[in-house]
Formats: sequence, structure tokens, C-alpha cells
Amino acid sequence: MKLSKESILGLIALGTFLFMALLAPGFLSSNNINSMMFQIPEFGLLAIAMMVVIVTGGIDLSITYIAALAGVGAALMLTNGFGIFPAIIMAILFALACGAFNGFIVSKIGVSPILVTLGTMVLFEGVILAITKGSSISGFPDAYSLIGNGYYLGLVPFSIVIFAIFAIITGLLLSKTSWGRRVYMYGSNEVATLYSGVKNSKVLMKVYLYAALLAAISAIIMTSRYNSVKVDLGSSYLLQSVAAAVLGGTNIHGGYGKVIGTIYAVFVFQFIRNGLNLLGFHSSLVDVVIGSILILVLTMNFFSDKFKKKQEQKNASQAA
Amino acid sequence: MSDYILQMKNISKTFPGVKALDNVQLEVKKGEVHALIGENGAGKSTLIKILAGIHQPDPGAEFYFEGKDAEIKKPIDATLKGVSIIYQDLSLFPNLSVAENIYIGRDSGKKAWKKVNWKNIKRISEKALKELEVDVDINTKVEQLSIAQQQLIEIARAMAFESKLIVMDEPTSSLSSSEVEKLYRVVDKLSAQGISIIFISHKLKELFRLSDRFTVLRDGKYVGSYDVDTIDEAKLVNLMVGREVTYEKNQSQVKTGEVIFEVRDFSKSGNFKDISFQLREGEVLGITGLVGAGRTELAQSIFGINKKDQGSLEIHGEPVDIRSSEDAVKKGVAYVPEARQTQGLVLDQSIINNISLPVIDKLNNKFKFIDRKIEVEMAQQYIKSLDVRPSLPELPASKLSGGNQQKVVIGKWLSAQPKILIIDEPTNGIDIGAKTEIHKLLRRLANEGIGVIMISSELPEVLAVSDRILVMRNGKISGEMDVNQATQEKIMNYALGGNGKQHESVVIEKEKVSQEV
Amino acid sequence: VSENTSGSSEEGSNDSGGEESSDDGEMNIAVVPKLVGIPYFNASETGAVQAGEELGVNVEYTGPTQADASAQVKVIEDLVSKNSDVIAVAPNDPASVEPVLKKAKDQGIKVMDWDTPADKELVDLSVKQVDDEEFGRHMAGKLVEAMGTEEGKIAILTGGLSAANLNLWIDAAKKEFDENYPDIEIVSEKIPTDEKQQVAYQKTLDLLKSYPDLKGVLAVSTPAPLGAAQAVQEKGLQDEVSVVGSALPNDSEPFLEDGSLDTAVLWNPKKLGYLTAALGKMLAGGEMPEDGQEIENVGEISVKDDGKTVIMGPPADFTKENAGDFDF
Amino acid sequence: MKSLFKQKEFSILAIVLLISSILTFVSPVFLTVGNLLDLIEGNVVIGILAIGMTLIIITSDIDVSVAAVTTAVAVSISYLFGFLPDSWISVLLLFLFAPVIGLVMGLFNGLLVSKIEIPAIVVTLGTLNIIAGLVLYITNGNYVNSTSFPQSFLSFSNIEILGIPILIYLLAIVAVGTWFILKHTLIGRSVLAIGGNTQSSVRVGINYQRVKLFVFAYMGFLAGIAAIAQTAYTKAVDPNGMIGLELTVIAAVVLGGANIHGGRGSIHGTLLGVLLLAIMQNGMILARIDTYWQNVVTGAIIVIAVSYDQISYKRSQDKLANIEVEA
Ligand SMILES: Nc1ncnc2c1ncn2[C@@H]1O[C@H](COP(=O)(O)OP(=O)(O)OP(=O)(O)O)[C@@H](O)[C@H]1O
Ligand SMILES: Nc1ncnc2c1ncn2[C@@H]1O[C@H](COP(=O)(O)OP(=O)(O)OP(=O)(O)O)[C@@H](O)[C@H]1O
Ligand SMILES: [Mg+2]
Ligand SMILES: [Mg+2]
Repeated sequence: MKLSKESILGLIALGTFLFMALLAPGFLSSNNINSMMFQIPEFGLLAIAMMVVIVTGGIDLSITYIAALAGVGAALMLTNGFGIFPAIIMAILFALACGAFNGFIVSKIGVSPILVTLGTMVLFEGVILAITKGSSISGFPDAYSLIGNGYYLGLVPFSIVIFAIFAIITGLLLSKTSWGRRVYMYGSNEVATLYSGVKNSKVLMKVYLYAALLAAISAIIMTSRYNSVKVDLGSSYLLQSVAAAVLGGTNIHGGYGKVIGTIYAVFVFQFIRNGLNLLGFHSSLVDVVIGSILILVLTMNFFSDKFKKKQEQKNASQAA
Repeated sequence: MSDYILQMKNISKTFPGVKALDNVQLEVKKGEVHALIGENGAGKSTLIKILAGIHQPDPGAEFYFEGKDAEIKKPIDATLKGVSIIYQDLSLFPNLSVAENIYIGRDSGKKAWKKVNWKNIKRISEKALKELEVDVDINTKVEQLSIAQQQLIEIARAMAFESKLIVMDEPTSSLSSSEVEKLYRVVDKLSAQGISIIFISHKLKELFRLSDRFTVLRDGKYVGSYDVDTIDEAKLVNLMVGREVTYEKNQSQVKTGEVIFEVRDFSKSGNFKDISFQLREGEVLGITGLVGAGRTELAQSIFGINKKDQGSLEIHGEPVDIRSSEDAVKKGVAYVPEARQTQGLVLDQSIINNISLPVIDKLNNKFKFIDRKIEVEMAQQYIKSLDVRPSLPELPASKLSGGNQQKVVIGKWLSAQPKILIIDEPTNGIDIGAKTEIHKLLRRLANEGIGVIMISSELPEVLAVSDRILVMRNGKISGEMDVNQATQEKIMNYALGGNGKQHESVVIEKEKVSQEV
Repeated sequence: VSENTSGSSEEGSNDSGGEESSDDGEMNIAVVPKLVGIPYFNASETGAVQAGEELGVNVEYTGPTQADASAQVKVIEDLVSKNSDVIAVAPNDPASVEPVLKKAKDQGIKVMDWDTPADKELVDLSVKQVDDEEFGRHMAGKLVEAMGTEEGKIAILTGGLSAANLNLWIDAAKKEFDENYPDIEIVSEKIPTDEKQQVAYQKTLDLLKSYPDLKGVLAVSTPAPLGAAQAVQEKGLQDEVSVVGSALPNDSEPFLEDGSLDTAVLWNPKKLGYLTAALGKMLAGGEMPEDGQEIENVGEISVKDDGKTVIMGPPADFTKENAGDFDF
Repeated sequence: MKSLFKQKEFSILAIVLLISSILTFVSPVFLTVGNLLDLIEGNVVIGILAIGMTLIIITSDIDVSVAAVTTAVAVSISYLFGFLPDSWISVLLLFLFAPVIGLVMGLFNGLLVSKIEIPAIVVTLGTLNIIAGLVLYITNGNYVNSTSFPQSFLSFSNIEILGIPILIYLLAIVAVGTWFILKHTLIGRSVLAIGGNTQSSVRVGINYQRVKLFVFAYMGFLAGIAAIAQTAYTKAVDPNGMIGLELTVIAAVVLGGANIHGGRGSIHGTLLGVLLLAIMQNGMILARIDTYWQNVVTGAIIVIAVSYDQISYKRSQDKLANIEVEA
């Protein structure tokens, strides 16, 4: 039997779901399922954004602050009487500006991403503080709050639909377009791509812009869900999104990573958090469990890989 | 006790999907130079890696050192037995000094807290470099050296060990003739000292020059071992390839076609100066010279990878401005780099993805998505026409043998259908069969109207393929000639700046040239 | 596996709350702090849990591990799914809990805020430890008192620039200075200390250096006064520089001892927790508290005119004399 | 090459000097012995951790669990105080226990990275969650303050030699010791070697798994020492006190010229990196920069610093004349 990393993780996600369904009271209750569906998109989008960057062998530590800044952009428009669309546009513009800044320094100047984004993380946070003086901007029109709290056709949350759409788009971009192909190739060997006439800087720039775009979408959902924005909007998602990406099978050194894997990872985290909350676990124990899962799964991968290799060896040598 | 330093018996190695070695044996006498030959992918490197303890053989393998049966589980086991190995793809530490690179490994297995003895390192490395007649400052970081220089450091390391058995996997592939001669002398010296040497190469000439015995592999199987005086080149080739290989020397008449490519006074400080030349329709232009002459730097500047200080280009009469490799490809210039593994290929990715990389944009269907079907077909076509083995399009390039990797790189550029093809050391580590194929290929491309510029340090190759030959020395063109006036002596004169002594050492009688290729 | 066991205190071992609560007939009151695992909210947990036992209701005290708005909302959403009868929230960001509290109300769950106010319109009941205005002014007064002069330079440390209630207090304090002590000069914008004693300590060191004539430090948020005091203590400036701020007595003791911290102003968070749970029970039972009502273990409470804003009482001052008498 | 290698640290040194001179100009206090000592003492913990992190980054790995590990050890120390008698022996014992506790946690990371071959960032993300979670669960975030510290420890932490606080000596010892390991011991050279090229290191018989195990264990060991420094410095144990510190540590190391892709890094560079961050922190108030703009300034300086470094590095690479072209 040959199962990809991703599908194994999918089974694990299913497993945790069933496990929690059995143990956690009200896990399957309609409004719990509902609240989970409301909780997934904002984190899911950030995790996918992080995944795309990691595929290039980089990392974007500024992603949550890009999101926060985008949120501020939207909030400023909304609280100054502009409509929803201008607000959304502004959010995206703010984010793209940040993405372009990261992208420029990474691709044109060639500083390693972790350095750049360590800096811009502080920088963007600073910009938000300078704009908001640290206080939160809130009080958005109800129409806006529908994005994050409303339902599509009265049953599926809007946000989850948006999430699904962007997940699919990302999947297609990565696996089917020449940009996506170059992202993977760059991730495995940037010198070779350069020697093959690939404009690395273009590829990278697009990556950071795209990540920023996803962050903006996530920000729009968050701001509308929480009806306010503050400097720390979603800041707790930073390391989590890295964790989700790698748990999802993304190679931290670049060159490999799939949207679906990341999504499964997000589900696993979601089911565990939610389930343990329902079981009344102390919140800090939830972190412990998440951490353990992360390590356990990857340890499992390691041994199953080893096992597979052995099998192949055997088959091959028998064949010969 | 036995007069064999090493005996390896019924060695098999199965990689997922490939049976790289099938019940192979290898016996090396004390103090002999033992040639290990076979086509690309025959399993030479794999056999060596097993000897080195990097790969584990399939069960049933037997090792004997000096008659005593031995076990090799880890690299250190081999080292302790006095085996040191020069790998086909170098194993140096770019961030460490030359001295340390030469010394490193001797303390392996010693206590972690052992204090390193810098004096000792200095002494040993300087001695080794002196024996090799290499002059680089031992404090230079290796990343600062050209590939050729790095190759020499690797050799120096092996010599610095008091090894009983030194394995050289294609050590001359990126050396220029004069350095090759140095190496030959070292080999003679070593075997005179009673040190045994396993020498892997695709250059039959040098094998006959050096070896006492041959072991031939074909498709991972053991063909046989032969004393040098019981065999000749033709027979040997027959054994390797399993068929007759016919050589031919380029019978070129001066090409008078229109100029399709022109380089005007290219200069880059510290690399090359005032380089101007033309390339005519149907012509193969050979650029040769000693390693470090600046050829690669020149090629990289033409291709837009490196900035140039000044200079201009014309393709088919119209000036083109190339600022990046992307421009180059757009304008129809292709460059096959000399560093296959790092610059030529994305090793972790499949053969297909590598071949389609430069043209991936052109494969879009109407949805702007890559048309996988076309892509696969295209890849298949080149895998076939270049006879890449194993011909598994989805196999990661890393799993190919050196020679087959090179074929993939060439395939990659053919897919881009370039106007101008610059190819740097095209047949490094490529076996005689594939080599002649590639030479034919280059000629064919030229005849089809692609301008071919071939950078090569291998004179016979230059003579066999080029119509016209440029010789570079210290970053300048020191000579230019048509192939039918060219001789190796003449070329070496230009390359060395008329240094008589050096030059004698590399004279090779002309008539033999044709055969070496 | 109930989070209540995690109480620092001995009486942590009640297994009510948690999973089985939804089945049995008892009342479920969820109390959500800004974050769990800091001394202040541990103290209020102790109080809330105690109330739960004494009044025979299930008190579930749970919150995020970081003072992060989105994380807190998730916790509340999960509580809504658990159909608690009452949810009392100390919002990290008042606006951000609005939607989820709406959702809770729609499901007939009574919602209240405590410690930090949420949206007035939304909550059925609002429990405040003190009146923010009063509290801010009170701290300002205490500082001037400690300085022993109505003029001079002072600096203000805060837990974080974006903490709503801290900002309220600081603004009130500033007003107090402007109106009644015009000769007091505040040297710089409020300085953030990331809710960390060490940061407060370093910032204070820097302050003392760049403003050698600094007379006082007003440190808002529980770790800040400790850090400030530590700096003063180490530089031996107890007599030159006065420190007043909001801190818990136990943590403050070593600094109150030698006067490096002059007064810690706060309220009894344990009582606050107790009061929240107690009022939660009333609310679930459909009653509303009245002004001047006596709550056992807490004391006399006051209710604002809007009829649903409860003030626990005046701020409590902790000094070297009384600091020892408290167990939080 | 030497010149170039200096280059890398040189550019950061330049920036440090630049900012320092600006600060000296705007605030007379900056260049006072007192301030500099405060400044250094305040960053001893970061310094010690950064030194450990340097080795890890040289091997092209990373450890985001350092802050959590340090906190965990600090908490253990506060428990140990309960058992240890109030005497100098206890302080010495502390220097035995704390590093060992850290070492154990480091070993755990190391085993997962080297033997199970899970990427370091993933492993340490995991352990970060686990350790931080457990610490918070067990302590419930309660401070332990100096009242429950043995007097001997307090007086230890107040020791000054030649007017210089003991903690600064501690940092110095760690720095010199680690420099020696890196420069003059086999294991140290192996660290650089596997950073430079893992495959080659395998071929020359370096046991790179053991080396990786070592760097993480050593990181844990230093985290133990850092925990003592932290406890001595704050005279309190705050389970939440170091959240997020790991990023500062990493920033310091990479600012100091260590190459995140391995092979490059030096102790003095790292110390410069720590210094740069320290000066910026310290400078904010001295330079009386408006609270709301401080992060903008800090962030901008970091970005500029790393960009400048990269640019000057590129330059020096280009300048490398490969062959002397005859005129
Ligand atoms: N790591 C690996 N995994 C799978 N297959 C491998 C691996 N390494 C080598 N092979 C296969 O084993 C066979 C022998 O490869 P090897 O490198 O030994 O050939 P070689 O004789 O050295 O060729 P060349 O002269 O081109 O270097 C080839 O078919 C190659 O594809
Ligand atoms: N990757 C590199 N890094 C630093 N210097 C290099 C590098 N490659 C080449 N050089 C230097 O540039 C000079 C020209 O090297 P180049 O490779 O262009 O010479 P060449 O004629 O192409 O010889 P070959 O390509 O056979 O090594 C050499 O002196 C070499 O030291
Ligand atoms: Mg080979
Ligand atoms: Mg070259």
C-alpha cells in the first residue's frame, strides 16, 4: 500500500475528529461544528500563506503583522464612512505594500527571508502602533461583519467558502501554473533555476505578494469576525502557522509542500483545540498536546519512510 | 600474506528501482594502478561508495584487506583501513580553509574534545600542496577556488593521508592538460611508493598511460579484469560498450556562412579583457586554454549571469542587450554550465521538470495551465534521443549517474531551441560512447544553424569538434586558428604563453588524438 | 481533568464544571479571564471557584494562555457550544467579543463582563472592581502623597499600549495631575513594559538615567510596579524616587519593605472573582443586584444608575503595614 | 578571504559604532560606565543564549525553544531553592543542577533532530509548546519572588568585581569558552564542517549526528546557565517573563553575521549582534524617541542593518579579482 504523507495526515485528521466526537461532549453538536467552521478560515489562510513562502525555502515571520496592518487599513476606511469594498481594497493594498517590501529586500537585495521578516515584523508592528496609538479600532457596519459571521445560503459560513476558494486557487497556482512550478524548482535549487533563465527575483516577489494577499483576506475575515482590529490581531497564529505548514508535510528547506497537507494540519489543530476545550482541559495543556502531536506525527513519518525504503529494497532485489 | 591490498567479492547493490551493481568483484594488487572503467551508469561510483562505507551492499558481499576479511559499515572504517577516496562530485568544505580541507578527516573518530593542532595542519597541508605543485595560499577559503583548483585540493587531501589505497573517481574531468600531467606524475610517484590506486576515468588515453590492470563493468555487471599488455583500446571499448565505437576527427573546411553571433570587446575586471570574436553559420567555435583562464566567467557574462564591465553582442546582425539569464534565454542564448550538480540541475526534482524548466512558460494551455501531456512528451523525446539511462522521466535527477545527469542538462537546453548554445566542459565525466554521441550532436546542431560555442580543456575534444579554436590565457584571447591548422602543441603554446618545459610534457602525437576522443 | 485543579490554591480540587456539567441540573457559570496563568487572574479564579462551592453552582474558569483577542473569542465560542447558563467575560478587546456574545444571547445565555467592560448594550450585567475614573485619580493622588511634593518630573509605565482598561486609568490619572497638581510634569508618553517585570525594570533604569531629577513613577499593570521598584531598590533611590502602581500584595511585599515601592493600589481580585460568580448565579436565577446590597464574603456593593453596572467597592491600598495579611 | 570574513562582522560593528555615536550625541548619559554596565548586564541572558544559538545556526539548524527551556530551568531553580540549604554550597550546586537540567532538555531536542531527522525548527516548535505549556500548567504562572530566595544566592547575584557585576563575568566566561571550543577543538571544527557541507562531512568520517546532538545539548546546557543569570538578574522567577525571547536571540545571532544556511558564524559577531539590539533598546528612552515610534525605528534599523550587510558582502564578492588579467 502506498499512501502519500498528505493522505496519512488526512487519516490522522479524521482520527482526531472521531476521537473527539466520542470523548468531547457536544463536539458534534451543530453549533460546535459551526463555530469550528468559523474558526478555521482565518488560521487556515495564514497557514497556507506561510506554506507558500516555506516552499521557496524561506519563512515569513511578519505575516501576522501584515494581516494586522491590513486589518487596520480596512478599519480606517470603514470608520471613516467608506463602503465595504473600498475597505477591502485598502486592506489588500496595505498588505501588498508590506509584501512588496519584504519581496524587494529578499529578492533584489538578497537578504535571507528569516532576517528580513524578523525586521519587518517589528517594523510593521511599529507602523500599526504609530497609526493606532495602540488602541483598537472598532465599530464596523453590520454588512461588513457578515463576511466573517454570515452564512452562505444560510448554512455554510461565508468565511469557510472564501477559505475554500483561496485554498483551491493556491493549489492550482502551485501545481498547474509555470509560476508554481518555478516556486518549487527555486525552492530546491535556486542556482540551477538562475542558470536556466528563470528570473528568481520575479518568482520570489510574487511569492511574498501572494502570501501578503492571503494574509489580507485572513485579516478581513478576522476584523469582521471580531468587529475590531488591534496591533496583536492574530499574533498568536505566527508560530502555529509554521507548525501547520510543516506538519502538513512542507519541507522547511523548500522544494516541497502541498495545500491539502497544510489544510489537514489545520484541521488536526482545530479538532484538538476545540475538543480539549470542550473537555475542559487547562488551556496550557492544549499547547502541550499540540506540540506532542507535531513531534509524534513527524517521528511516525520518519519510521514509515524507513520502512517503505526497506520494502522497496526487498522488492527490487527479489525482482532482480 | 596476500599480494592483494583489496578484494571485493559478489558485491550487489539495489537502489529503489535500479539494480546498480549485480554480483561485481574487484581485486587490487599492492602498488598497482588499477583502472575501473565502464559506461555512464555502469556502477563505478556506486562500487566505490560501497568500498567507502557510504552505501551498504546487498547481503552476501565479502571484503578482504591484505587478505584479511574485513567489514566496512561506516566511512571511518574505510579510512582506518587506509583507504582514501576522491569523489567524482567533490567533497570539500567551502567555508573552511584549504589547509583544513586537506587535513580534515584524519582526526575522525578521535575524542571530540581533542585540541586541534594548527601547526600540524599547516605543515601537512603545505607538504601535500608542494608535492602536487599547486600554489594556493593554504589560508584561502575553498569557496574562493575554481572548480579545477578545488579538484586539486581534493587530491591533495587524499595524498596527505598515509593511505594504502587511493581511489580517484574521474579526477581529471575538470583539470587542464598541464594539471593533468602533474597529477600523472603524482600517481606514478605514489605507486612507486607502493601505494595502490584505483583510477576511474572515461579517457582511455590516460588509463593506458597510467594503469597496470583494468576492471570493466557494464550495466552493473562484472565483465572482467585484464592486464594492460593483454589488451588494446579497441578491445576495451568493445568490452565496455558491447559494440564497436567508430571515431572520426572533424574534417572541417573553413566556414564562410554569415556571421550569426558576434561578441565585441567584452571586459570584466579581474576575469577577462577585450574579448571579441565572431561565430559563423554552421560553425562550432572551440574556446580552450588552461583552467582558470577566464572562460567560464566569460561565458557566464555573455549569458547574463555575471555583470560585465563593457562589451556588446549581436545575434543575426542585430544588437542584443542581455542583462539576465532570462534575457539570454529570450534572445535564444543557452548555456550548459560546467558545474552540473549545482548549476545545471535541480537534483531533487524529476528529469521531466528539469528538462522543461527553461520553456515552462511556452507549455501553457489556454487556461494558462501547464499542459502536462505536451510536457511529458517533450521530455520523453529528449530522454530518448539522448539515451538517458535509466529512462524513468519521474526519477529525481539526483539518482542519475554523472554522465546521464549531463545528458539531462543538454536535453533541458535543446528543449529551449536556442540560436546560440554555449557549452562549458561538455563531456566532463561522460563515457566514450556518450561522448562521441554528444560530439556528433554538437556538430549536428551547428549544421542545423545553431551557433555552438564549446568551452573545453580537453584538447583532443576541441580538435575533434571545433571548426575554429580560440585559446584564452589569463583572461585574454591569446590565439585563434582554424582547426585544420591546429595542433595540440600550437594550442598549448598559446595557452601557456610559450613556456617550453610545460609544453613538452603535454605533447601527444597527433595521429593518436583521433583515437583518444 | 477540570481546569479548576490548576488553581495555585489548595481548594482547587473540585470536579464540578467541566464536561458532565451540561447534563446535571446544576447551574453552569463560565468565567473567562483575559488570560490564565498570571497571578492576578489566578487569585480571581480562587475566588470564583470558592463561590462555586459555597453557592452550589458549577463554575468553569477558563481562558486563553495569551492575552490575545482571537484566542479568547475561540474559548468563548466553545463555551457557547457547551450551553453554559451564564458567561462572564473579561474582554481583551471589548469590540472583538461583541459578535460572539451576541451569538450567546441569541441562544438564551446570559452574558456579563467583569474586570474590563464589554459593550454596555450587550451585557446583562457588568461587574467592575472599582470605578476606573476613581481608580486612576486615586493612584495619582497616592503618588503625589508618596512624593511629598506637588511638583516634579514623573514617568508612567504601562503593561501594554493596547490594554483598554490600563489606558482608562492612565487617562484618569493624567486628568488628576492636570486639574489638581499642575506642577507635576510627565516626562514622556506612557512606556510599554510587555506585562513583564524585567522590561519594567530595564525601562526604569533607563528612565532614572535619562531623567536624573525624576521624582516618581506611576506603574500600571501588575508586573510593572515590581520592576520599577526593583530598579529604584537597586540604585538605592528609595528616598528620591517614589513608586506607586497596581500590584498584588504578595508580590509587592519585598519592595514595600524598604520603601522602594511606596503603595500598591489594587482591589481584592479574589473577591472580584467571588462577586462575579455570585452575581452570575443571581443573574441566572433572574434576579438583579441592588445598590448598597450586601454580598457575603465581599461586602457592600454599589450599582450605577443604569441598574446593571456593579461596583465592588473602593480601591484597596497595600502598604508595608498590611501587605502581609493577604493570601494573593 | 580573511578580509572578507572580517567584512561580515565589520559592517555590523560599523552600525553599532554609528548608532552609539548618535546616542552619545543626543544623550550625555549613554556613554557613561554606569549605563554601559547596566546595558550589558541587562543582556547577559540574551548573550549567553545567543552564543549557544550561534553553534546551532552554524550547523544550519535553529532552536526556537530556548526561551521555554530557560524558563523551565529557572522554575526548577525556584523549586530547588526549597530544598537547598542557605549557603554558598547551594549556589555552587545550582551551577551543577541548572545546566544539567537544561542539558537534558537540549538532548531531547538533539535526539529528535539528529536521530529522527525531524527539521530542527519543527522539533523545537514542538518542544516550545510542550515545555511552555507544562511550565504554565505547573506554576500556573505564579511568580516566585526574592523573599523565597536563599540569602546566599541574593548576595551572589550582587557580587561585583572591580565594579563589574558578576553576571558580566559569567557571560565573558561562556563567550571565551565557546570561542575556544569552536576554534580549537575537534568537535568545534566539526560543527563548522557539517555546516559547510554535510555530505562531505559524512565522507570524511565525521559523525554529523553526534555533532548535531552536541550543539543542541550545549544549547540546553547554556540555557541552564542563562536561567541562573536570569534568576539572579530579575531576583524573581516569572513563568511568563521570557515569552518571545527566542526571536530576539535569533535576531542577535543573524545580525551578528551567522549564516542561517550554515557554515558561517562567530562568537564575536554574535556578541556584536546582541550589543546592537541592546543599544537600540537602551537608546529608545535615552534618545527620548516617542513611544509609538520606537518599534518603527527598531525595525527599520534591523532591516537596514541586514540589507547593508548583504550589500557590502556582495560587493566584496565581486571585488574578488580571480585572475590578474595582463594589461
Ligand atoms: N542514490 C541512488 N539512488 C538510486 N539509484 C542510483 C543512486 N546512485 C546511483 N544510482 C544508479 O546506479 C547506477 C550506477 O550509477 P554510478 O554513479 O555508479 O554510475 P557510474 O559508473 O559512476 O557512471 P558515471 O561514469 O556517469 O559516473 C546508475 O543507473 C544510477 O542511476
Ligand atoms: N565559483 C567561483 N568562485 C570564485 N572564483 C572562481 C569561481 N569559479 C572560477 N573562479 C575563478 O575565476 C577565474 C576564472 O575561472 P573560470 O572557471 O572562468 O576559468 P575557466 O577558464 O573557465 O576554467 P575552468 O572553467 O576550467 O575552471 C579562476 O582563476 C578561478 O579561480
Ligand atoms: Mg561516477
Ligand atoms: Mg570553465
